[in-house]
Amino acid sequence: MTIAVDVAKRLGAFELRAAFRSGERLAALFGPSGSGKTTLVHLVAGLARPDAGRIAVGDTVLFDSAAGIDVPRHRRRIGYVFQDARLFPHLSVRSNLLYGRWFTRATEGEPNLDSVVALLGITHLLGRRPGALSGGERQRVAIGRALLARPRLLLMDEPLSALDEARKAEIIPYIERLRDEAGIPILYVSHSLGEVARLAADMVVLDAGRVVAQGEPLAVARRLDLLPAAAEVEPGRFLDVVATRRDERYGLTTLVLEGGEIVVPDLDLSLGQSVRLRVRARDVMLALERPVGVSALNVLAASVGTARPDGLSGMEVSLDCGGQELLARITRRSFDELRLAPGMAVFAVLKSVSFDRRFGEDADARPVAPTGGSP
Amino acid sequence: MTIAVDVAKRLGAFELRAAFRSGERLAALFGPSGSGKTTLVHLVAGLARPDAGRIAVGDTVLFDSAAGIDVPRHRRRIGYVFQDARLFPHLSVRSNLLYGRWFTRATEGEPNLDSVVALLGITHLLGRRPGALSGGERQRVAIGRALLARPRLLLMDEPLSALDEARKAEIIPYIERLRDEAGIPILYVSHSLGEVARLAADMVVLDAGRVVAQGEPLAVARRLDLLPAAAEVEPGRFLDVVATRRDERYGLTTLVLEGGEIVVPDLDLSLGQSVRLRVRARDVMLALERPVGVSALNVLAASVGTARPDGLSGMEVSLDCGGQELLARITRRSFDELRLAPGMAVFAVLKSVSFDRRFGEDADARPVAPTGGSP
Amino acid sequence: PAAEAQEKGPVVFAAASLKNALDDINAAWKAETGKSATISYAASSALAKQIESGAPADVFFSADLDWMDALAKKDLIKADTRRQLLGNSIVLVGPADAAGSIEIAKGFPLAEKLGDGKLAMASVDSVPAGKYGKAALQSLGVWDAVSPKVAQAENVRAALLLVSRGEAPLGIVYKTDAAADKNVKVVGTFPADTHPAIVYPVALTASAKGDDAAAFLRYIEGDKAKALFERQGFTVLR
Amino acid sequence: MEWLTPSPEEWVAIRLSIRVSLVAMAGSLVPGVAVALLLVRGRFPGRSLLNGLVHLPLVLPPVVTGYVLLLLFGRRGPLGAFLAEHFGLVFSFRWTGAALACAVMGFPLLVRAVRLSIEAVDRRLEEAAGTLGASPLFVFATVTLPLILPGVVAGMILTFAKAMGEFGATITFVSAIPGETQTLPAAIYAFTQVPGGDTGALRLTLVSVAISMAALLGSEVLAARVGRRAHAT
Amino acid sequence: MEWLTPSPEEWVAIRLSIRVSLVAMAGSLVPGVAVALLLVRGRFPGRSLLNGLVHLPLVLPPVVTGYVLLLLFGRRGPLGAFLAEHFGLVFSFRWTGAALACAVMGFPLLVRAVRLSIEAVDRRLEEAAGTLGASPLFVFATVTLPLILPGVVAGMILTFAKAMGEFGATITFVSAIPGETQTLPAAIYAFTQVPGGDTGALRLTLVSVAISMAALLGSEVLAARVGRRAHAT
Ligand SMILES: Nc1ncnc2c1ncn2[C@@H]1O[C@H](COP(=O)(O)OP(=O)(O)OP(=O)(O)O)[C@@H](O)[C@H]1O
Ligand SMILES: Nc1ncnc2c1ncn2[C@@H]1O[C@H](COP(=O)(O)OP(=O)(O)OP(=O)(O)O)[C@@H](O)[C@H]1O
Ligand SMILES: [Mg+2]
Ligand SMILES: [Mg+2]
Repeated sequence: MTIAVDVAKRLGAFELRAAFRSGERLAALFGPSGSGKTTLVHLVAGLARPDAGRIAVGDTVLFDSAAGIDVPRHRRRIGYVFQDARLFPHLSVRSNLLYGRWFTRATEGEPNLDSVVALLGITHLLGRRPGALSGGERQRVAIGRALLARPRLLLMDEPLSALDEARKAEIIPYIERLRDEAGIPILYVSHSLGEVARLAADMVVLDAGRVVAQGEPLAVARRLDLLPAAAEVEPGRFLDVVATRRDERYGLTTLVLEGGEIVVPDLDLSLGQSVRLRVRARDVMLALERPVGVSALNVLAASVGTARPDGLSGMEVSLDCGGQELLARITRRSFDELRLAPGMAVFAVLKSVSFDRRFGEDADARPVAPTGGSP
Repeated sequence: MTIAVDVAKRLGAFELRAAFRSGERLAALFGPSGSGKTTLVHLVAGLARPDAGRIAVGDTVLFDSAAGIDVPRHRRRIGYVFQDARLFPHLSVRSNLLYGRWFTRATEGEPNLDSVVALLGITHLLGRRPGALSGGERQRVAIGRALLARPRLLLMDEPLSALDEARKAEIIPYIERLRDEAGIPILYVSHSLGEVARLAADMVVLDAGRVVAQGEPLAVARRLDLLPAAAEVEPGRFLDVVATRRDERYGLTTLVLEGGEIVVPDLDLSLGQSVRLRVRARDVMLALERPVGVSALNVLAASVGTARPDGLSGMEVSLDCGGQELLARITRRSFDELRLAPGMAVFAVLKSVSFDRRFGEDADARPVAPTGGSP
Repeated sequence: PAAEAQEKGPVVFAAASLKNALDDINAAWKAETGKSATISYAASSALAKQIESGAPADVFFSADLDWMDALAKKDLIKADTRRQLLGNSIVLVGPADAAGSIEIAKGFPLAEKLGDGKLAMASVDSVPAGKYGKAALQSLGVWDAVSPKVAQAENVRAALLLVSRGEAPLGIVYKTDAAADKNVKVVGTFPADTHPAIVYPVALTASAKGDDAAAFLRYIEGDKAKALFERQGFTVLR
Repeated sequence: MEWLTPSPEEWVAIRLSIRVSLVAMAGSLVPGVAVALLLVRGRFPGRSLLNGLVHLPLVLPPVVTGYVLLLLFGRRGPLGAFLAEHFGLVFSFRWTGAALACAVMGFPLLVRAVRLSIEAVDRRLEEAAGTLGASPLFVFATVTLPLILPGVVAGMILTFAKAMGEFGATITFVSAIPGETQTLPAAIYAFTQVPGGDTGALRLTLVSVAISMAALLGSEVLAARVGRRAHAT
Repeated sequence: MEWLTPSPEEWVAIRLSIRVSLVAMAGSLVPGVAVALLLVRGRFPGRSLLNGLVHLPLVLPPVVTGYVLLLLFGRRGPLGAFLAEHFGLVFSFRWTGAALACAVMGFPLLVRAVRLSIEAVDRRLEEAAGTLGASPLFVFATVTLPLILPGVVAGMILTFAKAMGEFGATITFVSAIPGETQTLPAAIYAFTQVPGGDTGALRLTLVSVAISMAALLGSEVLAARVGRRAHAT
């Protein structure tokens, strides 16, 4: 389903003027604090009215100032997990969770109370009032409440930031399942690039009320070195490779690119499928000769390109690896000792790689965390 | 200053029964959602009354049920950054920030409005009401408000979880400065082990209302593999090393241990100082011969110890490195190809190391993020 | 301010129904003497209770014998100054378009005339006009038949209003009230012997000071005042 | 203590007063909440006028209010005639009229109490309910109403108490017919108007106070329970 | 339209009524807020009793309230004698007495309004102020009070309006002495008691309504401003 947004909204001195369109099942809204994420999501949910513009989800136009359309919020069927949980204080947790049920056909299956409650780990809280919950518990109930309303679009405003890592790690796969299986498109607000990279196929970056970039999360993050938040992403480069061989015995798949091979843990890739890898500069070691008798299976032939100092003691060396760029971060001393110079042939030894989400578009392939397979 | 807590408190079905004592300038309260962190902090701040127990900060007893002491909250001088910001809706941001000033001697220097406001990036918000702020903006004002009350103990309940990474990255050093320079002890609630490891010298882990562990954060995290949150910490081991030489030219310091040397970016360590390093298993490569002509400067002689399968395609190999244990994660295929066997002599090539906080105890040495120097 | 009130002349506590007449008389007195009385109009009951608890009243002009008697019993009035000054009569009123009149006599068919309507009266146990009306109906032998149909108003003006607005077909009010309302018509007058004499007693209170109070009392007993009372429909008894 | 026992006629007045007060309270509930809602949330031209109108019975001497009621709802009054003709609803000289008078007199108190509660409602909760698919009416019934219940209870008890004491407007509008419109305060008033009526007045006053205090206590318990439910523990 | 112009004596009553209402409103403000606070936050044995006492003037017919005031605060009453002797504070048959009567009659309305507001205050904000070093009194002044201002304003306007209309208790307590205790409603009442008084009553009623409506409108504007400040935009 496509979300198409093109809105203008003024709030005091702040002006939101954002247009984007995303066909992905999960699109992320990303941007620094105060950039307008919540404001935008409010407009989509119908909690505020754009000064002008158009909002459509799939074929349904929710708002169109030109056409005079403004679907009331309760008819938009948009589940909203608020940044502040906003539970109903007078209802029990169970009644909070089931609130949306009044308005949906009680069809069998998927998001049902038992499964949602079990996943969110709130079974023991069902009889309580929201006032007697901890911050994280409240947020989990809020997620459950939105899910159980069976919305046709889910808006999640920093839903996980109040949760501990273990809980996050449990819920993220569930959000992935929602996205992939339940077919509920999600607009996901987050300031964690890690979460976004893991979950989103498409990232819309807001800054001071404008859309400053959109696209595949890591690619955008790389492009926007300007974006302060990208600081969290370590420098690295992407390599396009093709899955070529499978080693059943060791559970490994060999990915081939010009210049060499990369071996990664088995990933259910169909052979011949092309995949994108992200290689962090700090995971690349350089050797003048092809190392032998080492545990690293991934050695690529490359030639040195430009190099620039990186910090007090480091160097960032660009490599040409069969036409694709790689980045290596080594110490200045190594750089000197190896007498690296542009054009020199070297071997890049990769300790670990991670998969770019792009290959997740193939229905079969499971997405993998950015710090995934270490060969 | 020492915080000593030994309290019992019942809330419905939940029972908190926690005792700990920390002399560190910043102690972290860590634990899953609903484990009782906020409850405990409430007791310290005087917002709730323990059923029994004793709470002391330094020489001041704040609560002692046996002695009948219960200092009223406004005399405790404890700054509290709430999980929900709790700004005064009827006051401007400026008045919110200055609220605590009514009650403190207006001494010159340190936390003053201008510096706090600049640091938190809220200068342009001073004239607004809290209702017109975004979630992250609100949280920043709340932090500023607590700081400006010049407390003798600062309680921070997940203060950064509503903030983007860039903003976090800006504020964390400031919290470090508060801890190190302003001398305000901090009790810091967080569910992010990253934050805790970076900031805290001492971590108290709560689970279901009990203290299940206390100590240096990463050590505790390693010990508590039982703790689900520790999942976020990748397997690794600690090495004790001594700073021996400094290479002024390349800005590198050489750390020595039995079995070899490790070179890290210059860190203002005094020579002779002993330091603890954390080496992640996935950052260790094994070689049968000492590699030459490679960019990695850190090669340690070691002997293979036990090995156990790790996942479908991996092996986790324990190494003895001059009496200290190292862990290497390699593929099963490499393990077979190198014909590794217990007792075999190998070389461990380290791509990157991180510093354990323990050396931060020396006044001079600056703490370094867990994913610090990459040689 | 209390002293100021004293300077302004005597303080008169008077039944509210005397307002029109006393206001006129006060104006006339002021024109002659340059002094004017301060007159507090309220229900006789309230005024009496206030005098009991030390109100700074010099003259009490009641619409009701009972309350004057109650004060007299407690020596709160100067007994020698007491006069039964005014008289009034009670009448049966109906709407202005009522046909003819009703002869009020023993056993007259009041209940039948009412049909399923009500008879508007002032409160029959507490308000003077109501008490007189009830006594009259009792002595005429129709009270038992009529009493279920009696609507008791707070005071006689309210009873008049009920007839005036057409809520009640008939009512018992003072002649003085009936005369001034164009929407009602007197359909019968109760003979004076059917009820205790309707009198308005007046007296100086025990705490009355100065000559002005006595002077004002004398003035309202005088001829000028008589004319003004009579203009409002009262009978001056002396 | 024999003087404390009400006479049979007084019992009639007591029962009538309770009935009138309950009906006044119940009858003004829905219009009261609706008007309060209009005043808080509505943005229409006559808002100030409506607000003023609601407060009128407070401002006017009760006798005047009773007079106005008589003009409007009397047998000949425009509203009274209309209601009698089309709905068979007659107020004049009926206990229903007493209830109407009491309701009107208590209305400003009810509306104010409910209004204050509505103003205190966190509208973000209503927004949340909206996103979950609840129509405005449903939101009102399931979120707003439960949250304002303490205010509604307070308003109701004010109306009830006021009705137990109201007298001026009632007696002017429907006079005091024993068993039909003579409420407790009218009976008390009658006692105060005769010398020596004090015991009677005191007796009935004590009864009235006892009833109202019981209602008050009940309402406090109710409000506390409602409040506890809403704010949890 | 000449009949619309009040006579000089009527002007006296109008001015007096405004003064009495303002004093009643201002004078009951502090006790009203204090009692409301006690009722909401206090946990003491006599709480229900205090609550009942506050509501009494609502429950009792005004005449009875006035009579009770007369007994207590009259020249010969225990409180009246005490206050006169030790503080030179005389109520009986003074305009101050009228103000007292109006204040007492309006008190339940004031307390209820303030109470509802206090109950709606988010106590977590008060906690936050406490951790910043504010003593309970300071917390009240800087956090609670600003947050309950709309309720306080509502309570004040109710008291004022009630005072403008109050008549039964006042006239029973302090009579209706022109220039001293004859307030507007008492003057209106007097007009209703004589033939031909209707125009006078109507005239004064219109004046009374005009004043109250102006006050009401003013209070709404004030409350809106206060509210805007509190909830921001
Ligand atoms: N009033 C209450 N009555 C009953 N149980 C309560 C009450 N308040 C809190 N609890 C329970 O106490 C436990 C601890 O709550 P607390 O707020 O301290 O958790 P927390 O560690 O801060 O969690 P989070 O990280 O989610 O904020 C939770 O399980 C919560 O459900
Ligand atoms: N009512 C208002 N009046 C004026 N400015 C406002 C108002 N509401 C929000 N703003 C401003 O609009 C901007 C966008 O706010 P918004 O809540 O959308 O930010 P956000 O991207 O969600 O931030 P966060 O990550 O901190 O939640 C902020 O700078 C905020 O200060
Ligand atoms: Mg936001
Ligand atoms: Mg918490």
